[in-house]
Amino acid sequence: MEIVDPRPLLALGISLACALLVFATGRHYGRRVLWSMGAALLKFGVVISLLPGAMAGEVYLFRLVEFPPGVGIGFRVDLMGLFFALVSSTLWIFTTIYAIGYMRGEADRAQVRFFGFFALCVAATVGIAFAENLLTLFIFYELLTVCTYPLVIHKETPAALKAGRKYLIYTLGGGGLVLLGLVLVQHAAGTLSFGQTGLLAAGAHDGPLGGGPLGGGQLGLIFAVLVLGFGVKAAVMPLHGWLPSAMVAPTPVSALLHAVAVVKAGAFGILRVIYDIFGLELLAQLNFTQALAWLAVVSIIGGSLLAWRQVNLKRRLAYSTVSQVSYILLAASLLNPTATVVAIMHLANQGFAKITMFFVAGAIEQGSGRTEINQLDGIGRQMPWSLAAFTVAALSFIGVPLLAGFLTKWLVILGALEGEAWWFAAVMVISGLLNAVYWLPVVYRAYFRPVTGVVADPGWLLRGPIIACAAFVVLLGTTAHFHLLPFSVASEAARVIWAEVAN
Amino acid sequence: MAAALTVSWSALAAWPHWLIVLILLPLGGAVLTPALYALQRRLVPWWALLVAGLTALTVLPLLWRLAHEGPFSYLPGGWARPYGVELRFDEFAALLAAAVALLAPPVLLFSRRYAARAVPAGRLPFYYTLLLLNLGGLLGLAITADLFNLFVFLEVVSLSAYALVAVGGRPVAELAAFKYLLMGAISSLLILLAVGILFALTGSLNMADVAQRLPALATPAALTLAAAALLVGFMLKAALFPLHNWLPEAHASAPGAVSAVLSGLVVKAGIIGLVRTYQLFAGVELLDTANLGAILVWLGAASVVMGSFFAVFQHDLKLMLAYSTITNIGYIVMGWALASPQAMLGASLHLFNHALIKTTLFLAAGALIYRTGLRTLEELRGIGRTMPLNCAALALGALAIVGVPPTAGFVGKWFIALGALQAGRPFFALVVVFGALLAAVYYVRIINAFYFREPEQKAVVTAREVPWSMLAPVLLLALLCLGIGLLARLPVEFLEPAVARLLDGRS
Amino acid sequence: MLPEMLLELRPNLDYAAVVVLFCIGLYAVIVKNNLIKKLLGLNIMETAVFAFIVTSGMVEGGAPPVLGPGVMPPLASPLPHALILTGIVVALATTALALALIIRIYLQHGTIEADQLRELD
Amino acid sequence: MKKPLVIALLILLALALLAAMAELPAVGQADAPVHTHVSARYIEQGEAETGAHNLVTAVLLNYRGMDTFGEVLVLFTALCAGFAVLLAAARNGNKHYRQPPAPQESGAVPVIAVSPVVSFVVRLLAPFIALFAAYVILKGHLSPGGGFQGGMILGALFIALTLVLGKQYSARLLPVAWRPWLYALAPAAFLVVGMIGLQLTGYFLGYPQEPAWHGVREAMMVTLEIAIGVGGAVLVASLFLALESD
Repeated sequence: MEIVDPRPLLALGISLACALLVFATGRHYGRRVLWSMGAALLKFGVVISLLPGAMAGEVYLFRLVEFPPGVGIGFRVDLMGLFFALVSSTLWIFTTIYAIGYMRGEADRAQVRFFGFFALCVAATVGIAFAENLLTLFIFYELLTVCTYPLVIHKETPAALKAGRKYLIYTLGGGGLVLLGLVLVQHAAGTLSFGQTGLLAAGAHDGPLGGGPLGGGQLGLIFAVLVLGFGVKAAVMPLHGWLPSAMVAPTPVSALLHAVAVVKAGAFGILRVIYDIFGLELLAQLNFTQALAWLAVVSIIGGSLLAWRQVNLKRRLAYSTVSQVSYILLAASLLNPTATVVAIMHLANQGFAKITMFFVAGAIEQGSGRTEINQLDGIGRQMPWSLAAFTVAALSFIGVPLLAGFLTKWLVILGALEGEAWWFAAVMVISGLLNAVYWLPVVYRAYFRPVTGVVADPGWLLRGPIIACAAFVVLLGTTAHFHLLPFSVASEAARVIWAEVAN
Repeated sequence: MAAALTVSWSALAAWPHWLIVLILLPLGGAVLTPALYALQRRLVPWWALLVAGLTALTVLPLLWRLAHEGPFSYLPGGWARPYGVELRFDEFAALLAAAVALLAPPVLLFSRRYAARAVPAGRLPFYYTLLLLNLGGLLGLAITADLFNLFVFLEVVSLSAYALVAVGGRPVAELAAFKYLLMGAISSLLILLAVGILFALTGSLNMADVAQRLPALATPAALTLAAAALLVGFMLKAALFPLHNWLPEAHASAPGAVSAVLSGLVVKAGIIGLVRTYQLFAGVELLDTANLGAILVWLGAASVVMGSFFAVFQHDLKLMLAYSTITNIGYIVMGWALASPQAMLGASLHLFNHALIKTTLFLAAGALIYRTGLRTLEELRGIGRTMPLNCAALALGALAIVGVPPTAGFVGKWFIALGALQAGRPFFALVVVFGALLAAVYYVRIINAFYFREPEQKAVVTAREVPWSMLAPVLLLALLCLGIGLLARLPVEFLEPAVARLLDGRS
Repeated sequence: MLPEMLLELRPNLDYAAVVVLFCIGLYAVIVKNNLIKKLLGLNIMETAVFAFIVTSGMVEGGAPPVLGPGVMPPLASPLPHALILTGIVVALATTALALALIIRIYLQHGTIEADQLRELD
Repeated sequence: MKKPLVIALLILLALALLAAMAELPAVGQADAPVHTHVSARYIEQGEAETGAHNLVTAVLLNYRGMDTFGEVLVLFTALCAGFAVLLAAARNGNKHYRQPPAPQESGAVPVIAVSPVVSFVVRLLAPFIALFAAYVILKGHLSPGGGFQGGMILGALFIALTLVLGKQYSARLLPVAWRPWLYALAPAAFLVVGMIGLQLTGYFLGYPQEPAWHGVREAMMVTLEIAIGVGGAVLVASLFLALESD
């Protein structure tokens, strides 16, 4: 049931207004904080208010403008998009609190720029989540690229500028591929709107421009172009190079890149490609997802191996992201209902766990200036709350039951076995082991090595979000079947996607 | 109320003489400018602005009539075609006329303060005169349906353009102007030669009449030569790769407002010429237009890539913009030559949109130079802090020229890319995307320098926003870059029938 | 092929002269180093094109298209003459502006040799 | 190295041009399209329709008046372009301006020693040259000649007189206050005549054809001839003065 409703636009508008207000009046500390926090809470309220209706099967639609005929900007709230928006707007609240604490020492000008562009990035993320068509998605995808750039080069050091340049080259290249895919899809399908079971499904049989049915080669090209285009942001190996470099940015920015917005946007884009542009039926006939699955496997294992080799905590986190985000791609490419649930669900699981770890890494750096793993001896006793949270997140990644990560692994394994692809199940197990191999030593050092040096108290502005995010990791892992909680939303989203196939 | 309005509009549009008024206004206004300067010199900028504004208003009833009746003619002297000179207002003429109408007033408003500094005082009246002559010549060139008359108006445009490049008195500009003149004169001669050959073959100069008579001829070499001379001539005027050499220096060294007109509008004269050439030869079977098209497609693609490639390595802001003009001319020519409905539609749209965007960019760049006297990206670092509004306009223009949706630059490229697929030539869709990426690279450099670098030059630190009479046109145009992108439906629907008609005429 | 072409060209030898003139002009524009000489080359090209168009209006044994007592058809076509009158004015205008620019270049740089100017850049 | 390459390319170009020229209708052939299509009407009906014995004038001012309007605009453009490039470039506050090297001869006017003989002859002939110029302008209506040609003679006369009598005299011949109006004269005349035509016939640059209006038609065309002549003369004279001024 489609309902015209301006709330998607409202959610976007709140973030945009926040950005404008911050740019205009943000030199004053209190106003800056007020606008950021107010907008974060307000937006969360708007997004969550969409949830009950969406769970009841309503789809909210709002078309803004159509510039070339048939191609326009519009918003459409379906469950998958809403899930992404919820994750991102929840994390925005925590990141904002954390950032207020983290950035306290910085110059006003830098802070204005930070909070302003941060709000723009979040606005772009909502735009991606609620995009009604591929063009809208692309616009906000590029907006995200552009608005993240000032954040990446925040410190304006040569290293930061270099990382920024690398980031732009990678992501603009990816954007170019998406644009090419956009043109190809429009040409092949004659429309870009989501919300049908596979835009290209119709075109595959009967080309709307009289060009005859699309061949497998053409479809393969479109698939490859789009998946690689989105894959750049999702940091699929070998396109992951920008992510570790971007670690020079301040911690809240890393949180944004890894958890709130950027890599998620890439993964979400691939989900849209699979479920909305190609559609499950069409993909089932073609073998493209097999290739995607193997690409994901390479990233999962390769990312973990590279993470193992890192001695810098944030770099290890970065490579771990390369590995973790590919879970989503692997799950999505399995093409069965169980795996679809987890493909959506993992957007949240990875987000909360990873943001916890980044927050902790940032708190450590802020408090003691330590960035290397071998400097962390005994820090667990100096920062008990933070390291406890860190441990929870690490255990989640390893796949300990009752934590969010377990759910992911369990469901992917189930899904893989359902599709009789046991080797993917094996990959999950190996990945869990690898996670143990590179996270447990950190935990061990933190708790069982003698204390070295002093650590300043990070303060509750940093500690609060850390604990809250860790709590979410536990919550996600334990409340699997409560109505309106993330897991049930993801299940419902998957059910809707598969229900359309069944019809 | 609405009905009454409609009726009065159509009554207004029915007055037959708007078309001649359209060119008489700017040209007549130009003719009187030196005399007005002798009487009351302070009035001259306002006079030029008034003339441009009235010209812009004149376009409205013409567009109205075109939208309701389709293309129409005006016969000066009352001589039926082909005996007299025919003026004809079709969709392509309308595109250029609309661009001139939209851009002339902001450019002239901008000029009032800008030229007072950039142009030596004694030359000022002639600066305005030449600008008006140039704009009037462009309008004449757009609406004429006669080959020789096209040549004459082309010369009015070219001569004024050469002089406008040098009007600022910078030594570099004078040299660039001479180079421009030499190339321009050769291209004019080629065009005149082709007109002569076509006249010798058909005995007529009226384009429609010539196009009607050409298919009956059995002279392949002469036809090929005429077509080739026209193509090369207009390609030179349009600065299509590899005939682009004269453009960057001329456009970069001219005063800012002049660069805007040259890059935004004057090179489009070459494009209109190419369109007219196409219309002439579309029905000729002896001459394989597909072959000509194939050459042009590749040259267009090469222009896209090479223009961007050179632009990436420039340090001078205006040189960057000038190279980007070569790129965009490449898009337009490529779209035209692909000859599929969507590609032609995209090229036509881009012709207009590029005019708008490039004018915005050059005016904004001119404003920066006006305040700081600095031209390179390195010197201008950090200018975004001291001239935020002007730089915001420049950034918006940059986004538009890269083709970020939903700005004006997107629509044209979108349809060109779709048209490439429609024509079954996906490679050129790739070129469009690749060109956009390259453009992103160098415009990111500009934005990076303006916003994310510490100012180094004293002139940058102490800079202020330019006066409102300069800032307002820049901001207005920047907003239009966005607004026209959002409203792209209208021109698309307006142009679709024209493109269809053109393609029908060919088959 | 070439002799055949020359044979065909025989009735149009006047045009051949035009072609030669055009190429001489173009040669000067490209090769000559002195800007004034380049401009002269341009003028030669212009003359060639004008000659071409005027020749096309000629008629065997025709009188000039000026009517009066005793003027009998055939008359030469008046149209090319009118075109070329305009063309000459255009050429004059271009030349005047080019000379003006050359004067300025000389004043600014002290030379009008193309290679020296290139070095100055 | 460069020259042989250019020559080779030009020979190729020449061959291409020759191939094309060979296909054109033979020179002087009476049944070529040039003579049978548009020109035929000019020759047959030109005199009746325009009142000009000189058919070139008929085409120039009447059938293709727009071209000639464009022509005077080109003249006007050239004039303005010349001024825009040549006039004193003393800058108002732009530091990028480089002062040009001082010209070798000092003094504003290049003093040319004019022998008394030349001076006398020029002054003696001046009225006759002026008369001749006027004759060429007006006679163009009937026979070869015309505004532009006459204007050039007038302009040449002006240059000769300035050279002989000095710059002070040129200001008397061509008063500074008049100059901007004289620049505008030719195109403005076209505008006015065109508008009169619009009133009389309903077409811009139209000429009334009814026998009763023949005098008016004659007057309109002669006005244009004179305007073109004066415009041409002013162009030559003014550019000469502008060259001298700097």
